[in-house]
Amino acid sequence: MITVLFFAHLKETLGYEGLHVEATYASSVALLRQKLADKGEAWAKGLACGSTLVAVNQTMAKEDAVLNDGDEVAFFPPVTGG
Amino acid sequence: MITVLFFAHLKETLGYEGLHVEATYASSVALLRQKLADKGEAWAKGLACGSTLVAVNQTMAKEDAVLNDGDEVAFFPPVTGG
Amino acid sequence: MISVHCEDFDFAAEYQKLIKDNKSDGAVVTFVGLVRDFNEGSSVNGLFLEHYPGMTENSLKDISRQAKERWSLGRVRIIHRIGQLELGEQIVFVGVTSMHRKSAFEACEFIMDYLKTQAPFWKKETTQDGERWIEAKQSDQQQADKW
Amino acid sequence: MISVHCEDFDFAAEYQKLIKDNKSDGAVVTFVGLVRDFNEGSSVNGLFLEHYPGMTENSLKDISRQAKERWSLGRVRIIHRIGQLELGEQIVFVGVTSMHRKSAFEACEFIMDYLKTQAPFWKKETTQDGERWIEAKQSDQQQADKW
Repeated sequence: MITVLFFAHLKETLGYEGLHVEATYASSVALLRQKLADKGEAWAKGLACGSTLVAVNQTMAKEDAVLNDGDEVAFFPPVTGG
Repeated sequence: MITVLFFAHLKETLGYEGLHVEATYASSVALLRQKLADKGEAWAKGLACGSTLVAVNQTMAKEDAVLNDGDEVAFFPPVTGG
Repeated sequence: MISVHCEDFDFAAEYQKLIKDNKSDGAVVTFVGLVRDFNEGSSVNGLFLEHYPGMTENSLKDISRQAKERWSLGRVRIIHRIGQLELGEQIVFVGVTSMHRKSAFEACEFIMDYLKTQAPFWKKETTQDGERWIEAKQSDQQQADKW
Repeated sequence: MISVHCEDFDFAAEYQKLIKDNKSDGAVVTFVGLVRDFNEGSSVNGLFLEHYPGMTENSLKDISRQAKERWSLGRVRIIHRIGQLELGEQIVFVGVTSMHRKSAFEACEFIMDYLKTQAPFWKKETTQDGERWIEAKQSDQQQADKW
């Protein structure tokens, strides 16, 4: 199982804080992003590469990062703290 | 009358906090420095141009600054506060 | 040391912790960020700060570690608040001590520049026009890139 | 505001004065210089700070004015102590507020760099080898020249 989390306006527009997918659902960040984007317009827009960052197991990740069973993947907009 | 002040190690090596000279004693910083330097070895060393800064009326001054009656001239080493 | 919490922090107490039993560091630089009343043309009443629990702490620790690698520092303290904050409230504290002021200044600014672009916090403003998520500024990325 | 005096200053109170009724400045940067225990290879017990009364205040005011001309700042506070100071004591405080952190960081560092090379203060250290006047550092001049 892979845990997927959303933050900030992405969480609000999708209406999800997070969801679980099978470990076989997507083998890389790029594939996961593509499959989630296919779920509808809000998803396609919210998950557009470039405007949305991704972290795997709480570390910033690239699109080709490989996903494994038990991973935590988070999508979020550029950060604005401080 | 011109008031001449010394600070920090200059005050200690000369043994003077300050002195007064006639307004006619020196018409510029350069001349004042030269005349004071002529007072002896400690004075020559202490007032050597380059290692000792000068302020006229509490503003940093150059060697060619003109001196007038009532001026306050201070000689001191490079500053080390902060 | 790193803290992420809702509660306010005590600036004076944090300063005391930076200098207590610390006779070798001659320089202390602190930064505090506050909720200000105006941003991007709108009057602001308050902020909500969302974060990514776990990753936030890790990223702040990593930024602190990087600063200590790049400069010779004594103590480094980072506090970032989360949740609802009102106008004028303290948001973030960064305190750095060093033997020399240049290192303390640079490290403190570096930490803020990195925090602004790397730590997973998001601000939602309450303005006279309603709520809005703040968008990331390109200038913040440029400032982080200069290090 | 500028102060030059023997008495210690209250860091926490100075911070409060910087932020009180100040809703527009989102950034506060402070610097404190402390008497540290080691300098130029000698163990230091204390410092004596001599100054040029009158000129000191004028030069700090001038440095503050220059900082306000170069950056968009809210409040600027400079305190410099004089007289006998013991190990660990506070020597100097610079506090700057601004709408933006970059201005606050730069102005605070600028003020310290200028103070170090322009304000007529002189430090005499008490070390294990006796008293000695500190010599000006070339690095301080270089840092001031960069602005």
